[in-house]
Amino acid sequence: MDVLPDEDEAAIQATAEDFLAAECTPALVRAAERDAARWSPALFARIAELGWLRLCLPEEDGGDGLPLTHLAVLFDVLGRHLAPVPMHGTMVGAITLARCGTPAQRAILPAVGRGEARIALAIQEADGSWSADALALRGRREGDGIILDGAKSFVDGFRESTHAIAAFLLDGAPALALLESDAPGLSATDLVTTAKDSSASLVFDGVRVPASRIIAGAAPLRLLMDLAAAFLAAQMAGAARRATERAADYAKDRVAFGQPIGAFQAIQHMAADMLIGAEGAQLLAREAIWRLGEGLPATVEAAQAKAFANEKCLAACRSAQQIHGGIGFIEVHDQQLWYRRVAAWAHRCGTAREHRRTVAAALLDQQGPVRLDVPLVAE
Amino acid sequence: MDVLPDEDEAAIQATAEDFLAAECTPALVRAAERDAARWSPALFARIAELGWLRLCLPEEDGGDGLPLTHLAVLFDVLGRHLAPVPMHGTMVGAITLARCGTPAQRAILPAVGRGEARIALAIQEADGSWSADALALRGRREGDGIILDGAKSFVDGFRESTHAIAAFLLDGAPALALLESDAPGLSATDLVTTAKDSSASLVFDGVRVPASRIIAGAAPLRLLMDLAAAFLAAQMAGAARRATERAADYAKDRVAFGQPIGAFQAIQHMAADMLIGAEGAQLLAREAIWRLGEGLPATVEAAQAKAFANEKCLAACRSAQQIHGGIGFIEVHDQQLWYRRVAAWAHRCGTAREHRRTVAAALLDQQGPVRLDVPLVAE
Amino acid sequence: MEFAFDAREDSLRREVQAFIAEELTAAIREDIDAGELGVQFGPIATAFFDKVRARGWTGVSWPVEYGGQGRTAMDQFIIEEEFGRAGLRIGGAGTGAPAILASGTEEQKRAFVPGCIRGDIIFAQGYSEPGCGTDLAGIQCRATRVGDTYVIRGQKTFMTSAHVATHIFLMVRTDPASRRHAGLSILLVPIDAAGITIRPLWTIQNDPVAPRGTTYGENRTNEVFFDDVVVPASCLLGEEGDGWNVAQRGLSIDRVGARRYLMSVLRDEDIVNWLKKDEAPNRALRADPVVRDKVAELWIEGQVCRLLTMRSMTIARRGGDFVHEASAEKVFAPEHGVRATEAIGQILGPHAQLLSSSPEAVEEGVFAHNLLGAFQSTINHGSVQVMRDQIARKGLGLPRPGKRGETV
Amino acid sequence: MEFAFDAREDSLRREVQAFIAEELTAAIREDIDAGELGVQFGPIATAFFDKVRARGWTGVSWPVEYGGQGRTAMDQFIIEEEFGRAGLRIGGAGTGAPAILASGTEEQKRAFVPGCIRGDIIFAQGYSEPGCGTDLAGIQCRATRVGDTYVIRGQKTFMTSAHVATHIFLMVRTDPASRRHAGLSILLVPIDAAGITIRPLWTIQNDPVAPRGTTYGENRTNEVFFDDVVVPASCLLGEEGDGWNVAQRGLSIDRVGARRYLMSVLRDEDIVNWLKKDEAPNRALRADPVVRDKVAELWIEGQVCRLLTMRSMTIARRGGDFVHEASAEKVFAPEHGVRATEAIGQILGPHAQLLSSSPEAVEEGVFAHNLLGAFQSTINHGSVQVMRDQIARKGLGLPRPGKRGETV
Repeated sequence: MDVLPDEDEAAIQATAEDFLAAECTPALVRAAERDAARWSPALFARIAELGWLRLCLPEEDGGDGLPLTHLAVLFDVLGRHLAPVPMHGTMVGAITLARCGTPAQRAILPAVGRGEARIALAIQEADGSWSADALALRGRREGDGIILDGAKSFVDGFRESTHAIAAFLLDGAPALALLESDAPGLSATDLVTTAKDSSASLVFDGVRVPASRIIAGAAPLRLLMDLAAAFLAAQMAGAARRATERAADYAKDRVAFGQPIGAFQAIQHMAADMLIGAEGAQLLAREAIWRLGEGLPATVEAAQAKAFANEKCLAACRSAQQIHGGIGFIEVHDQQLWYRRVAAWAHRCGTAREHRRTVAAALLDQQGPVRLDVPLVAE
Repeated sequence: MDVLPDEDEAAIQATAEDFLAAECTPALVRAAERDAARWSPALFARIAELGWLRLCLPEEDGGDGLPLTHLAVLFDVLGRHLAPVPMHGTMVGAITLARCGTPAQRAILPAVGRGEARIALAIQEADGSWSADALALRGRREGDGIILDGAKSFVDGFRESTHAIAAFLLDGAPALALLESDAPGLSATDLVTTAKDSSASLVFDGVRVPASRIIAGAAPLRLLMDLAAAFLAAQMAGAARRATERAADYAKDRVAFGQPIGAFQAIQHMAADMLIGAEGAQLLAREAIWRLGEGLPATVEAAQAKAFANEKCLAACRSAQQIHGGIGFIEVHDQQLWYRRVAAWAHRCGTAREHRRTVAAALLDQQGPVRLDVPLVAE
Repeated sequence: MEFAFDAREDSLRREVQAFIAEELTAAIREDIDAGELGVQFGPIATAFFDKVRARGWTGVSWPVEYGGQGRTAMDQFIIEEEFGRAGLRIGGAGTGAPAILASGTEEQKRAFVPGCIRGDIIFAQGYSEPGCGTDLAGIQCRATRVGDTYVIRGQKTFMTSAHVATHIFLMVRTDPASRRHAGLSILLVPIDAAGITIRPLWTIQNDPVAPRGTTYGENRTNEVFFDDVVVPASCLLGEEGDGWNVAQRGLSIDRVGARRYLMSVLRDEDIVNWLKKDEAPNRALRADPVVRDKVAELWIEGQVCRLLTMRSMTIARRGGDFVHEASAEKVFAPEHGVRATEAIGQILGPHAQLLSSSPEAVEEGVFAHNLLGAFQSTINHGSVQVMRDQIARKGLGLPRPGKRGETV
Repeated sequence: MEFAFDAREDSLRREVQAFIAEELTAAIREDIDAGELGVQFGPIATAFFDKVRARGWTGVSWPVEYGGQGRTAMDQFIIEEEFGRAGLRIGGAGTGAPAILASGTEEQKRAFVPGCIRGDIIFAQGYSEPGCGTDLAGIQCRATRVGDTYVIRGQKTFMTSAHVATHIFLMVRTDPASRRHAGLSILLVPIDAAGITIRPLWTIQNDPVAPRGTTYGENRTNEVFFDDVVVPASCLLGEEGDGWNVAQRGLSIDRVGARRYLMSVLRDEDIVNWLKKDEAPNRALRADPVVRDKVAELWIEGQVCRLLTMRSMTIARRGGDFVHEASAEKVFAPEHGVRATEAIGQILGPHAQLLSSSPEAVEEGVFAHNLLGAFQSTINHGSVQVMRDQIARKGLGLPRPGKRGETV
């Protein structure tokens, strides 16, 4: 039992922190927001050069084969610096393919490792539910493949992606389809979110997917959703931690009533709670990611992490705004960048209510007593 | 619109405060706890002499006919001093009889006004639900009356009562029965609660109730439950407010780290939240009681008051314990008297969850838009 | 106790509601929305506001001799609430007029108050500076008496309506040797005085612009620079050096009243009314007991906000002084607004992030924009931290901190 | 990162579980429950604890040369957790031995540590005084050096195990001219020294007595009076005047570890396991989505408690120093315990008030007794207020308050 980064993980974390602190400045984040594409291809190219994308891909797919915990620390640092790159969907998709894909489907992975292939996740639909039970998009079999007619929504990073993985119903059961982003019949409408990153609604108008691009079964979708929730929770924890540190720094300088506001116990205690919230989310996310990396069931752990992060990381970022006072509301001040992004992330990949429903089912609908240190397995 | 006590109400409040501050000391409260009967007949006799019991009873029933808001302030003061007297059940029962009873049933009221008749409420059953839908006790018609066989639980103040009002099902619909506490076939088992006041489970073994003692229909039970929740919320608000004042007084004297602990911002802010919680509960309870006094629907308002009081008044009393540090845990120190009682009251007459269910139904299951200042009517 | 409006007040409310329903046409709305902050707009809206004034619904509680109606504070609350619910601001808060009525000379009252009521005079509030917000006693903007004039030099920030105002209610330091609250004064400064520069500060509600009714939805505020601005000494409000007290009389009105109340509770109503819509996702959420429980919890807190506001109105009506009551309202209501906003986000899920210009946005994005702005109401006009200090000290008599010793 | 115990640790846990299942008979339990605080009991329980010691499950992480096992802190955690779940306290926290190991002379280590492990020596903690609890630097209990002895005069309070202890781990002021943390010393005082008077302080858990496993369920603590108590100077632990630092080394173990963790989270498991019972009211509550949502929320917080504890264990295992991590655990876990207790109350309704001796009590009244006691864990061994101060200062580098100016 060791819940802190080991030497390798710590080294990756330190490198990533140094790199992003230098390269992924608030100015770069702002530039990405203003850009039509709403991301930074240049930063992503540098990240690809650094090898982050292949770090946890299998060696046989051109990766370094490192444990998934390396991505846990990377998403933390990416969250700290609000990196405007499509790491989340790309890594979630790639790891799902690496685990569940056929060799042909895995053929995309070397390109992922080089940053050439980027994946967006099309899971949710218009009602916003984060649940395999809410899938309405249906695939109709036609020849050696299926035809998708319908819609997806809240597809983050679609504009910068080369591929999308869409969840749909095939013969009444969940399945995933690996699509090219420019597949004929697929069209996108941009959404405008508090994060001002790219997010889209998709319309599928007779989109044809060959059978070789289909991954059938509930398990791959489950894995995809668990990875998505856990990685996003890790990213939120990093952002919340950084927002907390920035607020503390501000509170050391800003003077009111004759002393730095950070010397007031009310501010100190608020800051302490912010820190605990960010750290709690980080630990929960890391445990979920560790379990995913070990191939252990992690649906409950991912749900725990995202439910906690949604509420506590948003609260930490909001308190950081409060500590900043009026300037937190002003566009030219940087602090709001953290708040706006976490305000979006807290609503993606499942609400606290949805994730707690998953936890409750695992707790209450199975036989036998529970113990906090004995992992629950979702039905 | 005037949400503060008027001249008459304020006069009653001041008189009651003076009286109970002098007479209802922590020593008296402790003595009542140690007594087998767990109440103070002497204090109750004084209260009867002062006329509090007849204050809001109709003039034709030997009362003073004052608006019910006078009881709102009285329950506040009774809560402040944790008066170990059966005012709650007696007043709830008496006002229900005054509103819904036949002249024969109302014949008990002059004795109530004199303190000679005391009423306990037998509403809840073994499952602890606070809901007319949970009634399981059934009345069987026999001759000119009914026979009750079954059980009630959480009957507060039964030992010191002369009468009980029991809710039961008659031909599938709710009804109330006015019983003598020593009715043949009725037996009681004492419960031991954190409040260390009197509470009991009752067994009805062929208890015969004449038809003249039955009040049929859902509305009288509804009124009874609304009064019970609202009066108890008022009492909790008073207790929480007093616990807050006591904690503040302690914090002014107790020195740590070179200053009174009440000078620390952390304590000050905790105290501020305690005060707001107590005041919010007080306002909600008073609105509900005012509406009950005006004969307006008040089920939603009573539910609001009790739901809020359950959480916020308990939190205020618990924070008062925290401010008192170690001595809050010691029996001979008085502060714990407030905590133990409110810890019981927060679980009587409906949980926050149950009351919010009532509010939610009124909000969401009816046609038309809502406005905060337009009262909702429960179905 | 009397937890109801009287018949006259009910009738006033119905009258205002009927007026708004009949008179506030789409064209007028468009005209108002095209303006700024509900004060700058075209001829159609001007005609509408003339009608509002003709009904005596501006300056409601102000004295008749200065163009007001001499009616009750509750009448004013009712009128402001109904217009506020329609997305319009009608006189009262933030105008400077209450402070002028409290501390001004007869000449000042006549010069400003009727104009405030007519809408010819609009005050921007000149308190905050880059170095002081919550702690206004740190003000450095200087005014030097030179003969019959004051010469002003310094900088203000977060002056929200500066770009539409005619005057600034300006807090300055007139005694350079003074510290803290002493030596401050209030000047009523014409916005077009030479040497005043106004620069926009765009807020996070600017792109896209927040929809009407968003709590703290202002898309613009301003920095204002004073470069040896000369104003006549007659601009002084109250005594020189007594600016702190002069301002308090004007500020308190921003901590209570209809606008602050609505700011904190409108989302409670919005989410319920949205859930009641007869559409599939709304129906599904409406049936979820967890959503129902949370909405009821918010509703109950909203009722506490309403009752705390009514308590402040009661105290004002009785002519009493606030002890801690206005501060209690200014803690509970803004923090409730934040809690409601975040809880609603977890009900709406990904829709909660969609801003006003987005496809699929719920209710024009008002919940998402509220998420961006709600925290501001825990800061402005006295932070919840300072308010809690006041509650503890005034409401419970806790001592001011002295020199603290070691705490660990 | 490795979020799992290793095979050896898993096997140790299974071994302890099997031992408890086999050996801890009803008769032994009765004998233990008839004793006091898990340390005073009859011959049957003594034989049981002899077997526990024979397995090497006491003094697990302490050095072999002083009777310990020289094993890892994690082994100790596992053993303490399993015994703790069975309602038994096994060595470790609160014994004084860690501080003696850290600061004692060779002679003191040999004199006390093996006895602590065998259970022959039981320390009561002599910190709090009527005038100082959270702020221990205010200690006034005086020890005066007279030749080769100390003469102790003063009073201590909340000395929970004084009535079963053999010794007191006593913090005294040895330099009467000193203030605050300076001039304090630790003495290891035999409880039977002449001039010591122990008076019980009965707690709110005393009537009726809290069931086993109640968080902060002690029914008795003590006041202890020192009336010119003479002890040899060799009772001094560490340097004279360095008592603050000597004590810190011993206190920190009470802020983390299995006991503190279990204290905060057992109710999370209890409520789930109670809801899973196949009885009608349990079934109905278990099916209520609002109850389910709340229970899941508590469970997730419980997981955070567990992970914060595992983080502290990780730091300890790696031999690192705590920055703010132990304080973070000591804020989140106790406050979670309070939140859980109060949330469970609103699930159970009127059953939540029924104490251990009551008919119809749920789970022997453990939830109700927990309600009476849980707040204590936010106070003892460093209040959550002081812990938050430390998190802010050490974890985030925020400054100590100086002399504060006016705040309003």
